[in-house]
Formats: sequence, structure tokens, C-alpha cells
Amino acid sequence: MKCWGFCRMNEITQGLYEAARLIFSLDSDLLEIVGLSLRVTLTAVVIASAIGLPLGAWLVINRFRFRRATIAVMNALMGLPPVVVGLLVYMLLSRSGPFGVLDLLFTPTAMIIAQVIIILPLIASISHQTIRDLWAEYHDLLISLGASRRQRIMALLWDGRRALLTAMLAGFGRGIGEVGAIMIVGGNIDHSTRVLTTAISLETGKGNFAFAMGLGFVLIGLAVAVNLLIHTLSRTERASVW
Amino acid sequence: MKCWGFCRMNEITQGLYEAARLIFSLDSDLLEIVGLSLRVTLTAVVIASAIGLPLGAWLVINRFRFRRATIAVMNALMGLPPVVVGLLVYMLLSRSGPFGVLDLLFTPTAMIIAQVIIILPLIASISHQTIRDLWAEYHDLLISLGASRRQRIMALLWDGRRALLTAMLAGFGRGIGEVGAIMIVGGNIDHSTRVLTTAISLETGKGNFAFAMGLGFVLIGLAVAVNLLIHTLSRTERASVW
Amino acid sequence: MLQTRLAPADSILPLTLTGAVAKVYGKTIAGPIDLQVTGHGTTIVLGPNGSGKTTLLRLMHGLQRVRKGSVTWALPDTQARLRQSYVFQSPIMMRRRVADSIAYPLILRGMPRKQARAKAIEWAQEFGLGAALDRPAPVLSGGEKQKLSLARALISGPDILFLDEPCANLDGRATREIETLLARAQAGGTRIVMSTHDMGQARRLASEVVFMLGGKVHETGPAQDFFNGPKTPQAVAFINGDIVE
Amino acid sequence: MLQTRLAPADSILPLTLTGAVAKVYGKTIAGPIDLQVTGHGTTIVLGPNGSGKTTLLRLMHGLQRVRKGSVTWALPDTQARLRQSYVFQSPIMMRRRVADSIAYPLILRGMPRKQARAKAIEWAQEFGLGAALDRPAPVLSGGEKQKLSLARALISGPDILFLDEPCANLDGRATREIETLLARAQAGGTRIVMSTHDMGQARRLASEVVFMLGGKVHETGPAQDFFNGPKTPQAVAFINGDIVE
Amino acid sequence: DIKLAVTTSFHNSGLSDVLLPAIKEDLDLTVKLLVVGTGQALRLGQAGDVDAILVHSRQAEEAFLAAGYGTHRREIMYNDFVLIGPKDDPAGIQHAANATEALQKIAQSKQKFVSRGDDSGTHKKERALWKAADLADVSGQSWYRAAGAGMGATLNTASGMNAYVMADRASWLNFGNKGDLALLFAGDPVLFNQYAFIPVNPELHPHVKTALVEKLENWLTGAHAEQLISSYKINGELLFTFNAKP
Ligand SMILES: Nc1ncnc2c1ncn2[C@@H]1O[C@H](COP(=O)(O)OP(=O)(O)OP(=O)(O)O)[C@@H](O)[C@H]1O
Ligand SMILES: Nc1ncnc2c1ncn2[C@@H]1O[C@H](COP(=O)(O)OP(=O)(O)OP(=O)(O)O)[C@@H](O)[C@H]1O
Ligand SMILES: [Mg+2]
Ligand SMILES: [Mg+2]
Repeated sequence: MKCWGFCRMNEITQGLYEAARLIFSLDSDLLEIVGLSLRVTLTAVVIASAIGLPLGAWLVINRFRFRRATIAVMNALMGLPPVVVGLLVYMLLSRSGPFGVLDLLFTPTAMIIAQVIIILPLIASISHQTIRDLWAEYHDLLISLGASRRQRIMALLWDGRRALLTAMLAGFGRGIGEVGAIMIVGGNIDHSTRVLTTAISLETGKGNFAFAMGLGFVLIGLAVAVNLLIHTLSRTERASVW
Repeated sequence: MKCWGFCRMNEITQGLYEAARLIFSLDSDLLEIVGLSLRVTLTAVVIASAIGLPLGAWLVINRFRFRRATIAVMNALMGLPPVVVGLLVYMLLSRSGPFGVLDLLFTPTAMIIAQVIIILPLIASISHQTIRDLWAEYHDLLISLGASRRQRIMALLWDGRRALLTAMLAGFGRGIGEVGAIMIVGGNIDHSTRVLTTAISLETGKGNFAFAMGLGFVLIGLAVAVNLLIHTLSRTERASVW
Repeated sequence: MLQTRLAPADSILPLTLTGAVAKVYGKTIAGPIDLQVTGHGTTIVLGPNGSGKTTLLRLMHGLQRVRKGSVTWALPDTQARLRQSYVFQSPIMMRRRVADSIAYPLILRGMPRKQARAKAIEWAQEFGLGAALDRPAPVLSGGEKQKLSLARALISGPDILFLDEPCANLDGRATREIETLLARAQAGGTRIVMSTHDMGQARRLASEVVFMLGGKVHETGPAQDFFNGPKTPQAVAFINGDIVE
Repeated sequence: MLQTRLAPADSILPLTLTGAVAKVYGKTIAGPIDLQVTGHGTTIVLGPNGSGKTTLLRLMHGLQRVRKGSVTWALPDTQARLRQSYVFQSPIMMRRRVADSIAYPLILRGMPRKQARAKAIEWAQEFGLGAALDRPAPVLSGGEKQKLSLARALISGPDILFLDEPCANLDGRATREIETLLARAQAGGTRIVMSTHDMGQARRLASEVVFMLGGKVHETGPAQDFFNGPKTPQAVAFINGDIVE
Repeated sequence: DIKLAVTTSFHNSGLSDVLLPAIKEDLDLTVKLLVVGTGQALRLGQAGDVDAILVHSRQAEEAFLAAGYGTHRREIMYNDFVLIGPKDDPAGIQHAANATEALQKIAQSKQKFVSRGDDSGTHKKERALWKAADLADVSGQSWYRAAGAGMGATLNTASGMNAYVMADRASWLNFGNKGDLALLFAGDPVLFNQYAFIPVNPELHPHVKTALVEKLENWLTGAHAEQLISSYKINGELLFTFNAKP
């Protein structure tokens, strides 16, 4: 069989076919992996949002000496290399590390911790930017009404909730596609800590490109589904600011 | 020497020491790697911004049938797993792929292509969100003044430039810390396509945690420097909306 | 003296509204409205708060979607678009400096940046913004923002100018100055359609009155007739500053 | 009838400004200003556009940083904060529904949500916003926004109320109604400080006048004296609607 | 310059850092190393993205040749696999007579064992050993963890878990994160690990640099390479045994 320079394209088609096959056969391994992927990333997004959104708002409403530097560092931490985060968490959770007694290494909890660290700066930075614009609008009113710091943060987060969704979705995207850190702290152990991205990485190493692509398509489909669901639920596109 | 459960911590300290040593010795290998990292990611950010910013604006000012779905998909693509992107680009650029004759595989150009694909949805999504708020403010005026579609996009991008910086910085962060895709299409070839993240990955595989951490700190330092520089140049924190 | 009209050839007028209706999420907020704006002069739109004055102006200007009926100009919409201007009830300030904000409509119409800025500076001075040229527009005082809006609307020399309570935040002197500028624009051939709550101003400027109530045109006619002999009891009450429902 | 004051015990007044200066990026935009606001009554702040009326009100209310001199209340700032209200020149609408927007100051002060909403609905009706309760505040008409701002400012029963041209977008009837509500609030013990361009309104409401010019207090005194015998030629000119520089 | 795909275990040994500069000097040839999984290396060769491959997985190599993707297979050197485990050796494999017995002991004591689980040469070898020990079904056991990763990552996982693991000697010696692990068992001849060099078939991929590949192959099987390989030691231990036939 001669290869006409398009045999790679076939692998993409094959990947789509693999994806379809995996989905329609409801492969139980796949379901397990997908379930863990979602569980880890959604938990990480929730935790990171619970910290990152108020942090972003806090940085907006407070003026202090090193505010500018803090924001620049927070922005910079969006570039935290996952592998380094993985290493750090590995060292902390390793048996000989300070939190070794908790025995968390190679568990989904460790993966969640690593993802929270990776996602947090992203969510905090984007929400900071969003809230800054809203604060410019609300500043005078909230000060005038005598809202406390906490009340200001609450008002900004609540009224900016639609826009803050983008921050959370960006965090979800970063988390669900991440592989470097969870590979190190999760170990990609079959039936225990294997998620979609680590499985894709594994199949790539094996040279099973079509299967890897198939898993990739499943992952993308999953991300699209989650995004559509959230957009629909929150009716973001219904009104422009509302 | 007994390990008191804190020997891992020492590795972090050691990592800091390694980082300092690398920087102050102006190690020529390090400079080469850092230079390539910056070159690849900055180029990717510039290209992705040139496409993503106008795209984000375009999606804001145009209403069409599948607008909502398009935006949800764009948001979802923020979750594109780097490994899948790497594979895809690999297949396209491979000798037996459709663009094989260009001989781009395992070159910095291939790495830039992969990074553009990864960064683009992030930049487009965040800028879309930012511009949406500005459009809510400008909508009536720009329509009233009879600005053409191109003029509207230009006005939104120009007047929102400070806020759009966050989108670009997020893209930079994602790119500079990315490893999965450039590992596959760049090949991590010494003196040719090795960047900071792939070097970190390599050292981690060898169990050289201190050295890997050292490189990680260099990378974080680099990201902080770039962010501080850009913040300073653009004076983002000088005025709230201005 | 400022030269306003750029292309005073054929006019985009008359403007015709036929059964025009504005809806928001299915709820009618104004209309159906039948109205024609022709020739020269100044039409003043009157009516209590929430009666649909702003909505009517936005319908005419094409900012509010026409959900039923039609709004048509003598020329095709694309040409009509660039020959109208609008001054918003709450000024919309671009995040630019004052001079650049005023120059913007000229730049949109293809004038070279330098020439546009020079002209904008001249206009800014005429409108009493000479000291604020390099200030960011969003930090201007309320009245200064109104003035900027007016200058920005008039600089392109429109065939028709819509104004939504343009003097609401202006002091007595500025109001009189603006009225002079409007009169001059009108003399230069610009048709003016303006809403206001200032009955004195209405009497001074109006050649024709449209009285809105509950989203509909309740009464319309030449200014003389309206102020001296309003036909409906609601108009009588409104002119006297009484409750109108 | 609406009950306004929540805690009519000791007052945060008098308010004292001593050499207060407002600067923006090093440039003085108002001051130095010496002024005292005591007892009861209504102070009307007059002056041409850009003369510093808004800046003076913001200085008093603590929105504009005092760069030199001082602005002090009879009580500590933290207590004073919650017992003042401010109505902005361009209404600031939160991205909430009308009823929730009006209830917000009460919720901030610890009132249970349900109770606050019930009271807010009562107030909205009193202010003619009964039909708009569930509308998002940002889509209200210009006049409706002004009314919302007023209701939101008065519902917490402040000791002192600052108003920056609150009737600029209101029709004749609404203006008179608001004036009645202000008079009632004043009778209930609320001190009022208000800027306006409407000289008729100034004459109707003022017990004291502050005339601003070029960022400084140019003339001040009881309303009677100011309107009948202004001491400075600029004030004379301003009252006559003439050019003041 | 030419591109050569190698497996992680070869690169982790550090030998390439010795060989590449020598090649540059002797032949004025820059060898670009692509460090990937065995399967991926074979795919790169198949697609013509590299000029030659250097792997250690006999069966896969032969299948590669049979399909016509490579011209021939040239053995260069071998090292051996070793069994690593916790210093205190709870399964007691230290005194096992042979590899089969060592694995059986691990299985009997149900001590944690981390497998590459990535179909690499090392993994295939490991599976063959389990099979030889009549334990072909280990993959379902709870103590048997398939990491699905490269050699280094698998060693990191084993170190983190304090588990048994099979590795090639070179990777083990070069590994910096030993933790409480120690080399417990080695020396059984079945553990030998042969590395072979396979040039990519120029008939399928005319762009491959056959002449340079030949030069490289001759150098790798030549005297200078033998001398470098035979003297490459870490902590005084020899890593590879040169066995190329001239
Ligand atoms: N942030 C700022 N930067 C520069 N100038 C400013 C800034 N804020 C206010 N000013 C200037 O200070 C002057 C006083 O402004 P202020 O808003 O107090 O005027 P005002 O009396 O309320 O006018 P109006 O009747 O138009 O509302 C104006 O000329 C204004 O342009
Ligand atoms: N998006 C919207 N959703 C719901 N109601 C709306 C919307 N936009 C306008 N309205 C309502 O339509 C009515 C007419 O509004 P419009 O702004 O035309 O009034 P107006 O005559 O200009 O009043 P004003 O004198 O207060 O400026 C108002 O009651 C307003 O609340
Ligand atoms: Mg209106
Ligand atoms: Mg003002």
C-alpha cells in the first residue's frame, strides 16, 4: 500500500473513528478515566475559584505598597510550568517530605492539589481584570453606601458573575488539558490515577497515534459539552451585560 | 546522614541555589535555552494575538445563528490538551504528512505552530469577554457614528488595550510553561529545540530534582520579569480604566 | 467660524415612520408610531419620564430595532447612516483624550488624523473645552461631557441631529451658548430633533412639537399651535406641569 | 407614609472643611475650601460647568481624597460613613433589578433580605417606579434612573444627603414630586446639600447658597441674601445667566 | 546533521553525552537525538521523520524490519535489567536464585510493584519475565501498579511509593531520586538488554541521509566507540558492554 503523503490524515480520521467507537461502546475503562478527569478538574476549579475570585476582587479594592508587583507576580504565575508544580507537590507529599504522613501521593487528592496550584493564578488574574472594570463602575457607589470590604467583594463577584465565568472556564480548560503535573503526582496508575491526558500521553509514547487522537477527541468533546452546558445554564449570551 | 522528613525541603533550597548558580554563572547552555523559550513563546503570542484579538472582537460585534455555540466551542478549546495538539501538528508536519516537504518537524517553527494553536483559544476567549463589556459601553456610540465593522473592531481593541494585555499575558503564561506539545513537535533536541520546560522534564525524568527545580525557578523568574516589564511599560496600574 | 456641513448636496430627509414599534423581549415599549420629519426646523419631543422620548429618537436613528412597521429615509440606509448624529441622554465617553474623541467621527469618515485633530481642537475651543483638550474624556465634569458630545455630533456636519436632553447638566450660560450653536447649525441646513424637559427651552427652539405619552405620539403639530392651544387635556396638563398618566 | 430616619439620635453634623484641597495627578482641581455645614436646612451649590460643584460634594462625602486641609464630622468617620447618602450626577446603576437595587443599602446595614425587599418595593412605588420593580436597573430610562438613585439614597434615612443635579433628567411633575420628598426628608431631620443648574429650583429649596467659581467658594450666605443681593459681580452675572469666568 | 530516535532508558544513562561530542569531533557530524518511547521511536522511523533509530526491543525491531521500514539491524551493545526495591527488602528477593524466583517472591508477599506499563522495550521484557514465572495475570493485582510512563517517571513513582520496580542498570545508576530504594537483584542472563541500531529505509523515504547514517553506524561499531562505551562508568560501575560485530 503506497502512502500518498496523506496517510497521516488517515490517522486523524481513524482517531475520530476510535473516539466514536469508544463513546458508543461505553467502554468501562474510558468511563472510569473520563469520570476521574472530570472529578479532579472540577474539584480543582471549584477550590481555585473559591480562593481566586475573592483574591482577584481583594486586589482590586485594596491599595497597598506592593500592589502592582503583586499583580505582576500573579500574572506571571499563570506561566507556572506544570512539571515544576508537579515536582513541588511531589516533594511535599513524598513519604520523606513534610506531608508524607498523609500518604496522599499518587492519589486523586494529590492531583487536585497540583491542579489547584496551576489554575489558581489564571483564575485570579482573569477575574482581577474583569472585576477591575466593574469596580471602576461601582467604586463611587459602594464607597458612598458604606459597604465594608467584604460587602464590596461580594457585590463585585455577584454582579460580575457572568464575566467571571470566563475565568472559571479558562481554569477548567487549563486543568482538563494538563498533563505534566498530574503525571508526576498522580503517577498515571491504571485504574487509580489515570486520566484522559495521561492516557493520551501514554498512547503517544507507545506510538498508538490513532488511539491517542481518539482519546483527544473524547477530551475535546467533553470540554465542549461542559462549556455548552454552563453557557446554557447561565444564559451568558442572552443579554450583553446581564 | 539521617533524613528528618525535611530532606525534600532541602531539594527546594538546593533548587534555589542551582537557579542562582545558573544565572550568575551565565551558563551559555542556559542562555541558549532561555533565548529559545522566549523566542518561541513570544512569537506564538504575537501571532495568536494578531488572530485572537480581532477574532474575539469580531465575535462580540456580530450576531449570527451559531454565535453562542461558536463561543462555547472557543471557550472549550481553551482545554485543548497540548499532547493532542502536538500529535496533530506532528502528523501534519511529518515527512509522510501533507506538509512533510516543508521539513519543519523538530524545528522551532513547528514549536511555534503548536503553541499558536494552544494559546489562540485562550487569547480569543479572554479578549472576547473583555471586549464584550466595552462593547456594551460603546455599542450605541459606534453604531451612531456609522463606524464600519473594521472600525468598530479597531476602536474596541485600541480602547481596550490595557485590559487585553491580561489576555496576552495569560497566553504567554500558558505558552512559556507548556511542555506536552513542543516535546512532540520539537523533539527536545539539545542545542536545537530544547527549551526550559522540556529541559525541566528531562531532568525530572533523571530524578535530578534540584536541577529541575533550579530551571523551574529560572522560568518563573523569567515570567515575572516579562510581566513586570510589560506592566511597567504599559503603566496598567496607574489609573483604573485608563 | 466653524464650518459644519461637509456635503450639503441632496438631503437624506424626509424621514418617515410608519407604524413603527419597539419591543424589548416581546414587550412593546413604544409604538405603533406614524410620523414624518421633513424640511427644515426643529422638532421638540416632549413627554413625562418613561413616556418613550428616548425610544422614539433611537428608533429614528436606527439604534432601536424596528419590530413592526418601518423607518425609512429618502436615501438608502448606508448613506443615511453617515449623515445623522446623535447626542445621548447620558454621554458616552470613549476612553480617549478630549481632542481625540471629538476628532473620531472625522477619522471614521476618512479624514487624515492630523487634519482631523486640528479641526477637533478648533471645535473644542468653540465649545468651551479648550482647557481640557488633553484630559481623558471619562474624567470630565458632567457638563463638560455634554459639551464634548455636542461637539462630536456636530463636527461631521450631519443632515439631521438627534439630541436627547442635551442641556440637562449645563449651566445657564452654556445652555444659551448651545442653543446659539444649534440655531446656527439649523441655519446651515441641519434638521434638529430634540427631547427636553426644559419647557422654556422647548418654547425658544421648537418649530414643531411631538408630545409622547405611554410610548405613543399623543399629539403633534406646529410649536405655535401646541403651546398656545394644545388639543388634548393631557398636553394641557403637561404644559402646566401637572400630573399626566 | 415612608419612614426615613433609622437612627435619629445624635447627629454626625456639623461638617467642617478647613483648607480642603482636591488634586488629580498633582493638579489642584478644587480648593482650598473653608466651609461649615451645620444644623438644619438645605444648602444649594451653584456655579458654572467645571467650577468644582461635584468636586466639593465629593470632598465632603469622602469620595474625593483630601490632599491638604481636612474634612471632619462631629462623629468618627466610620460612624459618619453610614449616615450619609449621595445621589450622583450620572446615576450609577448596579447590574441588579430595581427592587434589589433599592434594597441594597438596607441589606448592607444588616436588614434581612426579605424585609429589605418589602420596604424597597414600598419606596419604589412611592417614587413612581412601581411598574419597573423587576426590570434590570441599567435599562431604565434616564429619569427612572434618577428616581431610583433618589430612593436608594433616602431609604437608609441619612443624617445628611448630598445631591448632584438630581432633577437634571426629570420632567416637571417628577421634579415637583422629588422636591416634595426632599422637603419631607428635611422636615424629618435630614440635612440636604445639593447642586443644581435650575435657578428656579435653587430659589424654591435653598436656605443657604454656596457659589463656586474656579474650584473655590466664591460667595456663600443665606439664600435670601444671595438671591436678593449678591455681593460679587460674578454672582450677579451668574444669577442673570451671564458669562462668568 | 542527522536525526536519531532513541529510547529514554538509553538517554537517561548519560552515555549520549559522551558519545555525541566524540562523533562531532571524529566525523564532524551533528546527531540530533530524539528521546521518545520505544513505540514512538519506531513510528518516527516508519514515517521517515528520523534517519535511524536506536532501541532495545527485539521483537518490535524485527517486525519493523519485516515491514520494510528499516534496512537492517546492527547490534551495538548491551546492558542489563535490574530489580530495584526498598532497602529493607520486605519480599526478600535479594537472595533469590534467579529472576523468576525474585518475581515470584514479590508476588507472594504482595509487595507493591511499579511497572512501566507503556509497551516499551523494558515493559515487554518485564512482561516476558512475569510470564516465565507463571504469573502472566499480574496486571489485575492491586499491588501491581502500571505507571504508563517513561523509565525516569516510573522510577520517580516507585521512589515515591517505596515499591519494587524493574529498570535498566544505566537509568538506575543515573537516577538522582533514589529515596529508600536500592538495587536488590541483578545478574541473571535473562535480564540482558541488547541495543540495536536500525537505519531507516531510503527506498520509502528518499530524503533520509543514508550516507551519513552509514558513517555513524561504522563509527558506533568501531574502535573509538568501543573504547568510550567500555570505559563509561558511574560510581565505578560499568554500564554497557560493547558487543558490535565488525
Ligand atoms: N480626574 C480628573 N483629571 C483632570 N481633571 C479633572 C478630573 N476630575 C475633574 N477634573 C476637572 O475639574 C474641574 C471641576 O470638575 P467638577 O466635576 O467638580 O465640576 P462641576 O462644577 O461639577 O461641573 P458640572 O456643572 O459640569 O457638573 C473640571 O474642569 C474637570 O474637568
Ligand atoms: N431594555 C428594556 N427593558 C424593559 N423596559 C425598557 C427597556 N428599555 C426601556 N424600557 C422602558 O421603556 C419606557 C420608555 O423608555 P424611554 O427611555 O424611551 O423613556 P423617556 O421618555 O426617554 O424617559 P426619560 O424622560 O426618563 O428619559 C421606560 O419605562 C423604560 O423603563
Ligand atoms: Mg430619555
Ligand atoms: Mg458636576
